[in-house]
Amino acid sequence: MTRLTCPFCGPRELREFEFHKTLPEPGSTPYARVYERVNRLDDSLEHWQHVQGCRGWLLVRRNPSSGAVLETVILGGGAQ
Amino acid sequence: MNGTQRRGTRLTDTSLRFTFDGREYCGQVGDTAASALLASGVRAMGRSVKYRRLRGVLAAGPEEPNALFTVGTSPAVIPNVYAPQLELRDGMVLKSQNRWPSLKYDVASLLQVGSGFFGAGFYYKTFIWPSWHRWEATIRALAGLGEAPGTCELPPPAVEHFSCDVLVAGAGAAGLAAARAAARAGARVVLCEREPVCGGELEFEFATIEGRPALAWVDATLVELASLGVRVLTDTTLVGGTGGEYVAHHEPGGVPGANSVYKIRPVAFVIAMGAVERPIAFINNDLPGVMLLGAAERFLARYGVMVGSNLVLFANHDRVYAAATRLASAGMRVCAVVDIRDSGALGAEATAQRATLAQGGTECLLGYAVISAAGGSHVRRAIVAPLASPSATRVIACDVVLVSGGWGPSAHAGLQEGGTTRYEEGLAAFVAMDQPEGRENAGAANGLLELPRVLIDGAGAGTRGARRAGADGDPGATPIASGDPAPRLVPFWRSPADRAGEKRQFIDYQNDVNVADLRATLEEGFVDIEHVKRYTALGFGTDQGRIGGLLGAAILAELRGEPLKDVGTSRLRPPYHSVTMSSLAGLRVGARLRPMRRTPLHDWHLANGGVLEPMDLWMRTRYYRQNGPAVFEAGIAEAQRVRTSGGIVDGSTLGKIEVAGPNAAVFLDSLYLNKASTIKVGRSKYMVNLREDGMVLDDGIVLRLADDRFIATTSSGHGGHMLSHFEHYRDTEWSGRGVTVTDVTESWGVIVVAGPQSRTVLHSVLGAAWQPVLDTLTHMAFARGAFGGQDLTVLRASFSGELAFELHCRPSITVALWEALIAAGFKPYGLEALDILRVEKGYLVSSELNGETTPFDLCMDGLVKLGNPCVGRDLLDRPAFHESDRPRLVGVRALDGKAIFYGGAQLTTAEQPNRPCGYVTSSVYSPTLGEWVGLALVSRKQPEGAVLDCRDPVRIGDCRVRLTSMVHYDPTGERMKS
Amino acid sequence: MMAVTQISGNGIELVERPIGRVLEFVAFHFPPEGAFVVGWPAAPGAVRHDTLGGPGLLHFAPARWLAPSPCAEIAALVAAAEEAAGTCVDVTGKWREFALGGPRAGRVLASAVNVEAVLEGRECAAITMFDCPCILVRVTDGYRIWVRSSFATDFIAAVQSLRLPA
Amino acid sequence: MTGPTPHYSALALLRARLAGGGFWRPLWTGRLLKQAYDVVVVGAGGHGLATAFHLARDHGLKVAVLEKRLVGYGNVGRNTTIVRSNYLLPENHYFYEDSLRRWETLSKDLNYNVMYSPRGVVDLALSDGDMIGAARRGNAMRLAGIDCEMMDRAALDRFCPELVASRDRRFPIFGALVQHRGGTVRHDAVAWGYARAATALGVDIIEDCEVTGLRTAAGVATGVETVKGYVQANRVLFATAGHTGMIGTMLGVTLPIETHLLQAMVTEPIKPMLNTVLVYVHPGHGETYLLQSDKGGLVMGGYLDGFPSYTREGQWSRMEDVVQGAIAMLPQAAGVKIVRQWAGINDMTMDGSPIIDRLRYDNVFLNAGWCYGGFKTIPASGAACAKLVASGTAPDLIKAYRLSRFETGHMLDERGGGPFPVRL
Repeated sequence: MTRLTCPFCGPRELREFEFHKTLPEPGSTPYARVYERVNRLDDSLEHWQHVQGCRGWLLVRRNPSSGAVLETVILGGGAQ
Repeated sequence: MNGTQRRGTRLTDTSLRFTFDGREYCGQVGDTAASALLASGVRAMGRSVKYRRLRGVLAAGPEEPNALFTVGTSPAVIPNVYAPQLELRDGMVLKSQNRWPSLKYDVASLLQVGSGFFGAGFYYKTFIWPSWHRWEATIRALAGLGEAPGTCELPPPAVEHFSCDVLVAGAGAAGLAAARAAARAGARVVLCEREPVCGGELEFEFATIEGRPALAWVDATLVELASLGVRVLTDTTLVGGTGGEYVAHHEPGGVPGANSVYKIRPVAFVIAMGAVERPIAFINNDLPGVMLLGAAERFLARYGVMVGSNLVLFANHDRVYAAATRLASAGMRVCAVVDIRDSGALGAEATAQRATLAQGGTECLLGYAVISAAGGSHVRRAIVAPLASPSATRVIACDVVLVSGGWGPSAHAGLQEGGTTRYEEGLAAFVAMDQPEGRENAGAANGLLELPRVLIDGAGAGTRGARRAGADGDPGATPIASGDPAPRLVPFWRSPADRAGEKRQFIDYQNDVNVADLRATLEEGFVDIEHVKRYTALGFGTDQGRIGGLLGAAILAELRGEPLKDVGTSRLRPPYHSVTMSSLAGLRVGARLRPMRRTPLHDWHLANGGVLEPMDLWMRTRYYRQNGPAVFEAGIAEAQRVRTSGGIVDGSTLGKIEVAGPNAAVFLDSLYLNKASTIKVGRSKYMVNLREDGMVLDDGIVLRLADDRFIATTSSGHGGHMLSHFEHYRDTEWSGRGVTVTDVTESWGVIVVAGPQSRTVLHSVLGAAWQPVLDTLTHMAFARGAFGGQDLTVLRASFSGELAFELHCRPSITVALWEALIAAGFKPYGLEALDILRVEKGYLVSSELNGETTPFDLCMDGLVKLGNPCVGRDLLDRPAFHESDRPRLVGVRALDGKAIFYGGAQLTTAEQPNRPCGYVTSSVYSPTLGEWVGLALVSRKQPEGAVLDCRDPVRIGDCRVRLTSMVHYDPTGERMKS
Repeated sequence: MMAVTQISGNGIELVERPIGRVLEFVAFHFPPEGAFVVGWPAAPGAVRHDTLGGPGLLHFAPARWLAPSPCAEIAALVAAAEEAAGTCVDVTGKWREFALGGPRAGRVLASAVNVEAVLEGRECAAITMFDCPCILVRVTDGYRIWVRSSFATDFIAAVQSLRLPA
Repeated sequence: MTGPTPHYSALALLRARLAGGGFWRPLWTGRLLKQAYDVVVVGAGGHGLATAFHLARDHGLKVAVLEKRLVGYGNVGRNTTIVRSNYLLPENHYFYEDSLRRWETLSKDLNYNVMYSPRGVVDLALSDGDMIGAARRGNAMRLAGIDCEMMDRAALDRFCPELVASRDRRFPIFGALVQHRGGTVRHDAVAWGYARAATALGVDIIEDCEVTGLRTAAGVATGVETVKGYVQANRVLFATAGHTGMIGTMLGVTLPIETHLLQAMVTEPIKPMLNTVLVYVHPGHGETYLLQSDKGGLVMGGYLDGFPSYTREGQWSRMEDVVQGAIAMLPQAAGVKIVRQWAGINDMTMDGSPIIDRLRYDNVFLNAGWCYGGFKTIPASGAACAKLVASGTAPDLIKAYRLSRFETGHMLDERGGGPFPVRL
């Protein structure tokens, strides 16, 4: 489990971020988008917010079994 | 044993007085509680948890399982302080633990008699009748070690977060070599050491480094480290951490006090925390006077204490002879060295030392074992026998038995974050491996015990750490050294014993786990080490298995007839050493648990009789003392005054989000049930938004400042969630599409002026410029201007049902405006009164918007029908939300117009008295209507006018109520619109 | 409003500085695009200094800049940018400004966060210190800190209650 | 095959003392994996073992419990041992109360002392709104015949003097909802007690036997693939708690479950200091529940770590949050030392209530989604789930815990937090 690198603020302690949810499968029904959760063991796509920093929303790819953070992308501003 | 002319590296000549169990002793500055008591001839220092056996000090570090003291006088005592770590101070008051009435005479120790009765897990098999709870009080009184503190006056710790290139934990030979190499290479190094002094085993080992005695080398190295800017933190233990940030805990003097917590983020981390010596199990190996070999050496070297006069040493490796030589040269008589190995196993150096010892009169027995120790309250005799014929025992008179079964590397830190272990044959122990990037073990922690190899390993780790941090200077030559011989250890875990003897061969001292317990555990099918640990409490003590964990696993392997490497040890969990709770709590203690958010009027409320209460992180005024003896009366008086003439309330905690940009309107449409895009500039609308699952999330007024600019107000309690909710949709679905979201909660103080006289008072306060505006402002419209040179928005909106105006003004003028209104004759009211006014009007707050209600439940069908597609809308058509008994918001009053009922009462029908059909969400005494009125969420099957039982068994009991319309007062709202 | 010294002693100087009008400019796109970028502190954590030499325009969040008491030049820059690339919000009253100086200023902040890591490769950073949302800038004589105004009183109390060993 | 264990009692302890060994028997080990069973239960945690016990005792079925690692090594051995039935919704409080009543007699029913200690559970209220919420829950409980009591500060001072309810705090205590029959149970004893009783009824509990797949034919499950070979079964029950997400993936079903790490920690043992269970949820997004174990250690836990994790290594900062809450309650404990921290892997559903229902196939069942409430519901879950698996229809007590409830809108959301298990 390492730090989470906010693309804007740089590497920060994980306690500064809040997890929102794992992303639903693309194209799923409204029910599935809200209630179902994709539980991949080693490659989880998630939305987080850097609440104690720039308050930016991030797309984070993590390995929930090892705790490693694989990739972070800033969402706002039409970036992706 | 006279303590006067003791010479130890830590000692000074100044003497100290302290008391232990009421008796006065003296020690010297630099002594610990353990060293001073040993020097004063005290042996018994504690009692074990389960059998309460009398115990002496076993080890010389925080892994000490027996000698734990309670420090200080009740009620402000500190329990379970490790005697070998507790630095003595003049006048210190120490008490032994877990004994009544005294350490020497403990009544409950009679339990030992029935020790067979109380084998491992006995309590699972008994105390079933009449019930466990009946026996529990007695058992809990017997259990536990230290005294429960009644008060605690510890200051919060000093906390420091910082980065460095190379963090080295442990300042023994390996750690010093690592720190020096890294620092010389130009890296920024931090070295933390658990003990007050550096050097580790170098303190007593026969060792020369770079041609100098080891301790001289240690001192020289520390001087060099200082010159290279290395930060050396003594009395500082590496206790844990997550994600590459490591936590070191500084507890000076070994007792909680002015502690510090360091949060260190290194590029590279070298674990050089050494190894922990383990005992060999023999009968009565817990008698006071049985001690680990290394402990005796440290007491001698550091504190000048001779732990006994006549010693018997018992080991399975060559280093026992070097130790015997040192102890003898200090004047202690080494009666015998009992070595389980045969002569072929010894190295040259040990053979020579053995010969010298023999000439000095020491019996050097090979192929022998100490079968048992004896002597009543402390060691007086050791019974030895050849391993070949264990019954051919011989007695050797002695007052101390020093035992050493080898060393277990401190693998704790190395096992976190993916670390695993490998079995090291030569050590008969497990070493941590598979370390994450930038972390490695060095020296004894890496399974190396010979000084030359320890120094090479340390220097190598330090250099690799420096390189990883980009420091490419010359780390200098690895120090040439010579030290105690290679152990040439032959694994040996316990001396021969019959079944009765096995009951007194102790493995985990603190919880009295003996060999017989392991045998019984196997009998009951608890085979895996994790099961054995949980069943017998092996490794549950404050030492967390440092003393008995490996020993227990090895003996379990022997009983299972399997190799130790297949049995393994139980999983080591953080913290790596016990940590004082006040240090863990850091700065968030007392009033600092969380910051207190203050409105611009906070100080005025405090100065003018305001009684403030927490709401989220804010503090809000509940009522003003001058309006009544308590909240109930004051609330009624303040509410009545608003209805009759008027009053002002601080609404600054209202959440305010400014949404701007060309797509601001359609963005808000996508989040709210009703449309923001239809609001005309200069007007506002009551808006409701949904959570993703269709439940109502929040409601509030949205003002349109311009075509492309709105202010959305949110309820105070939901502040954080609403802002994140807006920001989430703005950053995902609306990313880059001309919408911006800005929190402006603190940019505007809010003063609500409510009551029939509110317009008149505002006239007098706001002055002529505002005259025409105030007279023409229609309901839900607002005007923007200034007051005292700062922006002021006046919004005509009412939460009390009276004519009311919300003044949104900059914080710098909020107090001035408020005081002007006070001067103009309006008095303040608080939340209690606000609640009365809004319940009378049937307006909603978080008790109704509680995350469980759909818009239909809250009678907002009209808003849903408008068909505005928004977040949460498409899950509203789920069948449950349209069932006949789905709740609906209604008004509620006492049937007789007099009865009292509160929010939280349940509503039942006569037919189903035990299955509520609804509950009262809010209830107030209405001074205007002269009775209690409330709001309730009740099944749709119950129409308006229905009479129900209002059940409140946990408070004031039951009464009968009838359902009414939600609006109890001025249903047409003409007072508000006048 | 003039500067108020909140704390002065044992190596710490905490002075609350007067703060007037405060703007937050939010661009529609991140990373910021368009002509307005010229003269703007476009990089994350970049700061443009105002005519008095102090931090005038702080890029403290994605496509979000703080302009505390903007000088005429910066006010003009912001107004120009608002035409094309984003919106400007007058947040006056939202932030209170502090100057933290003295030899132990760094140690004060280290009680809350790893200052070096937070400011690495940046001139300003949005960071929560002592549980108070802040914007932190390193300046020649210490640090300039903007604290959300409802938290400011407790921010001062938190610094006051620190026990910093010698 | 070793014989059944002798009846446990003080007398048995004396007879064992005289026999000097060889008197006791393995509780569950030593069973051989057969080819086929009526029911295969996957997961030897609390719910798997209790269901197997009831399937054998109440329905006479031939049952195997297949465990990836060790009996009781998962959440049943990793929680903070609290039992209570102080729930708001009828669908929950009747079920949790059924469980609490079973706790009261379980030691006798299993002939294994699980150390049920009704020392009370105190939900502290830190605002007027909390008091109203507590009353709403308390009144609903009393109407359902479940004991509880509202206490103001004076009553709290009498019931729990060590709390000093009127002490000045950042978030002052207004009062509390107290369930006197709530309390603690020794968690390991529950797993071992059920394992022993089930084995005595002929259930085969097989450890180190990971289930790697489900074999199906004609739309019906026929058995499970394991590391020890294929086992044929008429019905299969998955009771794997934190690993339920993987079971969903194995069966091609995306479940409304997020797997989260929940920490707990214990101090060194001290003499009795706290005689009840305290729960302190404060508006600064902090929660701590605190009790003292019979061995003398202060046991405490709080919120989830807050993001999906199977590492069982908690965030240091969350341990700090929990300890901060504990000191807010008992400042006198600030000088006591934490010696150990551990974590369970909790399967959190989207409304905080469990799922006991069929899973994709008519003869495949799921007992999971236990969120924070897994330990306290083991006895009731075992009995009710056994009825469902044996008869095919869910007893009334657990009808509401169907998987389809989210799609139909019949969520059981005690907190009103919606489909966000981590939102504080």
